[in-house]
Amino acid sequence: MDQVAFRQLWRRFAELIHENREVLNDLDAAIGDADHGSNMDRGLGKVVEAFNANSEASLHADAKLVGMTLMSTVGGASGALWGSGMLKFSTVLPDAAVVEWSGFIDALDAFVEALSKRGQAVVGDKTMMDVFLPAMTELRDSVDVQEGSEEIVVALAEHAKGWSDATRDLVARRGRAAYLGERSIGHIDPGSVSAALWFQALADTVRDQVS
Amino acid sequence: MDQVAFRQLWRRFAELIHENREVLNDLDAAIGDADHGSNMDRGLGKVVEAFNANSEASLHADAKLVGMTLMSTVGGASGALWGSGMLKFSTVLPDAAVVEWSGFIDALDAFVEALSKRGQAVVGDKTMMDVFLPAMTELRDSVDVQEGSEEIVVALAEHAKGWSDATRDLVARRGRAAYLGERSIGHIDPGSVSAALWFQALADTVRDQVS
Amino acid sequence: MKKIIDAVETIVDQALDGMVVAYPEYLQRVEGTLVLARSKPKETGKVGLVSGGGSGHEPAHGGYVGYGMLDAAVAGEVFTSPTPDQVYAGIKAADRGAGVLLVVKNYTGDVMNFDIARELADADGIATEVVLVNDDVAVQDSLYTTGRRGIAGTVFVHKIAGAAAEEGADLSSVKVIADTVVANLASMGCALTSCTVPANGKPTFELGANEMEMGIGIHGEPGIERVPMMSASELTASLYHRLVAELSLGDGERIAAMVNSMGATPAIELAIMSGHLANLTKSSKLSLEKVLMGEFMTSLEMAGASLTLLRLDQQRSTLLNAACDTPALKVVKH
Amino acid sequence: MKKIIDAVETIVDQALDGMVVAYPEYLQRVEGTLVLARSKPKETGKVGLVSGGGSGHEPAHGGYVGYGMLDAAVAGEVFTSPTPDQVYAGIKAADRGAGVLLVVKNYTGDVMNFDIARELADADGIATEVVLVNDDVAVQDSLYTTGRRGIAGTVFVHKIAGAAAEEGADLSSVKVIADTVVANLASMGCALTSCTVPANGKPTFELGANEMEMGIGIHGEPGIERVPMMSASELTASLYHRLVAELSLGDGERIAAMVNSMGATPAIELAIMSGHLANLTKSSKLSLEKVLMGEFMTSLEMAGASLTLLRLDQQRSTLLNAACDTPALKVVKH
Ligand SMILES: Nc1ncnc2c1ncn2[C@@H]1O[C@H](COP(=O)(O)OP(=O)(O)O)[C@@H](O)[C@H]1O
Ligand SMILES: Nc1ncnc2c1ncn2[C@@H]1O[C@H](COP(=O)(O)OP(=O)(O)O)[C@@H](O)[C@H]1O
Ligand SMILES: [Mg+2]
Ligand SMILES: [Mg+2]
Ligand SMILES: [Mg+2]
Ligand SMILES: [Mg+2]
Repeated sequence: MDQVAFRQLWRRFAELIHENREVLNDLDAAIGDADHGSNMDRGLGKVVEAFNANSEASLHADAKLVGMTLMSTVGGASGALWGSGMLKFSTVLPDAAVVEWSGFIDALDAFVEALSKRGQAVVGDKTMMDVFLPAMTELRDSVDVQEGSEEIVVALAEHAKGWSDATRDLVARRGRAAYLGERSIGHIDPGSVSAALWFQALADTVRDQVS
Repeated sequence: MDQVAFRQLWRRFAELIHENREVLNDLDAAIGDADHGSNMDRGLGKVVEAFNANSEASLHADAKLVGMTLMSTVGGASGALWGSGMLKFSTVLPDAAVVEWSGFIDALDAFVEALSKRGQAVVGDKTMMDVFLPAMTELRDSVDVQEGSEEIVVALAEHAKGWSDATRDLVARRGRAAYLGERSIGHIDPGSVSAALWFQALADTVRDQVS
Repeated sequence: MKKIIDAVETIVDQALDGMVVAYPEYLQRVEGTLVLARSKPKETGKVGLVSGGGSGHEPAHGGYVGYGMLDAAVAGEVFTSPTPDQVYAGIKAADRGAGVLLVVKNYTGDVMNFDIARELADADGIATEVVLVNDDVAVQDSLYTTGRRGIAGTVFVHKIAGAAAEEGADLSSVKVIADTVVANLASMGCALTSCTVPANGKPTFELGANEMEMGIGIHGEPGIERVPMMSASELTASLYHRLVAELSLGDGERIAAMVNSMGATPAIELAIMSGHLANLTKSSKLSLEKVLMGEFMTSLEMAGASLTLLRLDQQRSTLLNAACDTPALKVVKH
Repeated sequence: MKKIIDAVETIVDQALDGMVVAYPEYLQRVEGTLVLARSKPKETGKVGLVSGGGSGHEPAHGGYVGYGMLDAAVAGEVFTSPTPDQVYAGIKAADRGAGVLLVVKNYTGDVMNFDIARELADADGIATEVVLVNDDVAVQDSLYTTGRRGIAGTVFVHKIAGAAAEEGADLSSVKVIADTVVANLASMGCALTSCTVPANGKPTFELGANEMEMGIGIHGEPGIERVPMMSASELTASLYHRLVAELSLGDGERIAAMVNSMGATPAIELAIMSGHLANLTKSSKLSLEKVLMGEFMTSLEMAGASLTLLRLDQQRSTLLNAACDTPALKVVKH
């Protein structure tokens, strides 16, 4: 993946979040505090602004820009997680304009590990980790496939949506929804939806690169 | 009028106010603070309680009991007016169990004069005086008629209702509704309605006495 | 009607007891009355201050009883002026031998009930004076009608007259000071929602989703005009310019202000208004020396706010900044 | 959504400026941040106190900045924990060379963002400790989940830890005192209406005319149970007994309490609850030494209330009654 694609991925993610802002707020209203869409939208809007204002020298620098921006503009649980995750992500990316697919997956691995460490959530806790953790497993299995394999990322985006949908039946054990206990059943976790949208953005980006 | 009739008049007034409590509050809500029904109902409930607890020796004492009770339990503009009016009324009534019709009218005259003095309202100001002032004129004209003339008090009650209804078209110049200026047009003054109900109670009482 | 109450009839009585529970070091209840008086009365020989009115304006009026402000507060039923016997009980509680100033908001009911109480006090040899607060510029002043209402600006009268009384000014001086406060005081408010009088059980008026009511009184009564919702900036400017015009405030004059919530409007919105106010005063070259921001004179759970401006001179400024210690307003000397 | 605002995006920034307009003698804004700090910082060598969280809880948290309480308050967007860079700016503003105690309510977002800020402070050589407030007994405590939330009881932590810091206690002592406050603290709240998050534009949840939501957090989120409306007496008793059981309060113990409005619930209703509280403590032979009644930790314009109990010992009682002077809480020495 190169810097153009990387930035396109985040621009696309920003678009998807913006389109789904109200959906995300509504999901958060049901089991949280109705701000997840606003939080992510605010932060990603700033990422796009930062891209427009800064042309960084490398993928590492671009990723760091994303991490710093999310960290300082999203707020809430998702801000701390996405922010520290992307900062970790940036440390694994090379000071170069391009990275192999495997290097990208390594960085994503570091991202997810940072999230796990910070948030302590495991699969089944009804959080964004219900998307990120299985997605990482699937991606690691694909590590030998050529970058740009549209098939893999499109399938992954679809699966991510499914994992997110499946949070509906879970009792939340982490995050704000955990306070609701059994009452959280029947509602999809908003953070898992934004995580799934990120994989959607990845798929859209790869598809664009290929075509 | 004797003590029995006097007390019956006030009991009947209390009933009428209680039945119209919400109507009076609603009228007050439109151009005031939504409490005229509650105020009058609270005070008249206490008058009935006071009657039940005290058997006074004279009409004078009965009227004073009414005045003191209203004064200390109604509150607001209507409480000060009805309270001081009835205290004045009591000073004119004899220390006896019965009063001539003319004596009753004299007392009522003192009542209305006390109201005028305290409240400074004239006909057309959109207050209870729009009922009391013309009613006094009509009553004074009837002073020679025998006590218990059902005809007169029934007609008066009807006229009182009409004078009250006519406040609808007036701009309030006294009381809380005055703050609304032109906006007070189109709403009947609540205090004029309770005044009219008092004349209704008088008519009902006289009718009962006669029959 | 959703309220945390037990019965409509006992609201005021229960609330007064609860005030004493929360503020025992400030307040005591005069037994058998609806009067809250200082738990530590001021020295004899000083002028007493009594204020009051219907309940539902909390922290007014009991919240202002304490050092440097009121000596007693008289409560009526919700939005109903107190009765004369209650006011008279308040006068007796406040009297320390130097007479009592009654702070009365210019509503027919308040004026008449306090007047009757004065007659009772007169008969008992307690000297009283009245200051009639009529700061609400929404209402046209007129000799031929009830005139202007008293609203949130009343708190400035409590503060400044209270400080004068605490300093030992005599009754007529305290009255003069209070009257000059009123002469330099202007307020106007707005409602975003109605409130519900408990005894009535339903909202006093209805507002559309995009409507606000300008020039409301403090009894939850309708205002003088219904207008489309404004931004904080427009609203603050509209209230401000009206008040500045009424007071004919000019370059370099000193003012104090109050940004008051009607109840439900949260502090975050008052703070936004306060920011605009500071900018507006800068533009009109007024010196904004003090801002009271918060809930000072409310209408139950109404959403909305009022703005008050008070022209200051050296005396009013000094008295406004004098130490006071009450449940609802404390000026601490730094 | 009817609010006195200009634009959703600028609410917090404008409100912080407005706080400085209203309380210049207490507050200054740390430039370029969402941090309010004391306008007169405390002496060097004393422990600093930082608290914060999403906006919409006014007077929390900026209202508690001042002598005897906080040194800095960090604001996030409405109901959104502040970001680590902002918290770090608060830490720097509060640091007087003796380290800084962070008062953090136990929400995932707050915990994580404050943790990251601590890592930044660490790197800069500023010693920090954290007290995690989790007074909300509506939520089951559990190692395997997020545990209990922090709500209104946080104000007692500000007060007591703040007094200890003002007296010169060192960082580890202030933390121990703060931790024992939390260990003896229990709160629970209810909502009569939802509030509307400005960025969302509609109520977070809907309640029927005869419903209330028990065990709500302070972010306008739904509670743990929906029940029919209760009377003030039933509600106070139900909250009270739950808290007494959680704290295992027994005969003769000393307590302080807070009766807190979620925003729209007026003081008159809080006073009714306070009256019941006093009777309940009498029945259970508890010694109710202090009641804080008012708006201390709100959720925008939500109607509802919370009750907090704090077990007192001599140390906590002394610190609770120590003088403090902040916009929202003043303890004046009589
Ligand atoms: N401990 C955690 N680990 C991973 N994700 C979490 C954790 N806690 C919360 N989340 C995610 O964060 C989302 C909520 O984000 P957001 O609403 O922006 O923050 P907040 O809950 O602070 O308001 C949840 O839907 C959940 O997916
Ligand atoms: N100056 C006045 N003179 C005569 N009647 C008055 C005057 N002011 C008000 N009223 C009457 O009092 C009524 C209002 O009474 P009420 O609602 O009980 O008191 P308040 O206005 O104090 O809430 C009005 O409808 C009007 O008829
Ligand atoms: Mg959220
Ligand atoms: Mg009325
Ligand atoms: Mg009234
Ligand atoms: Mg949040």
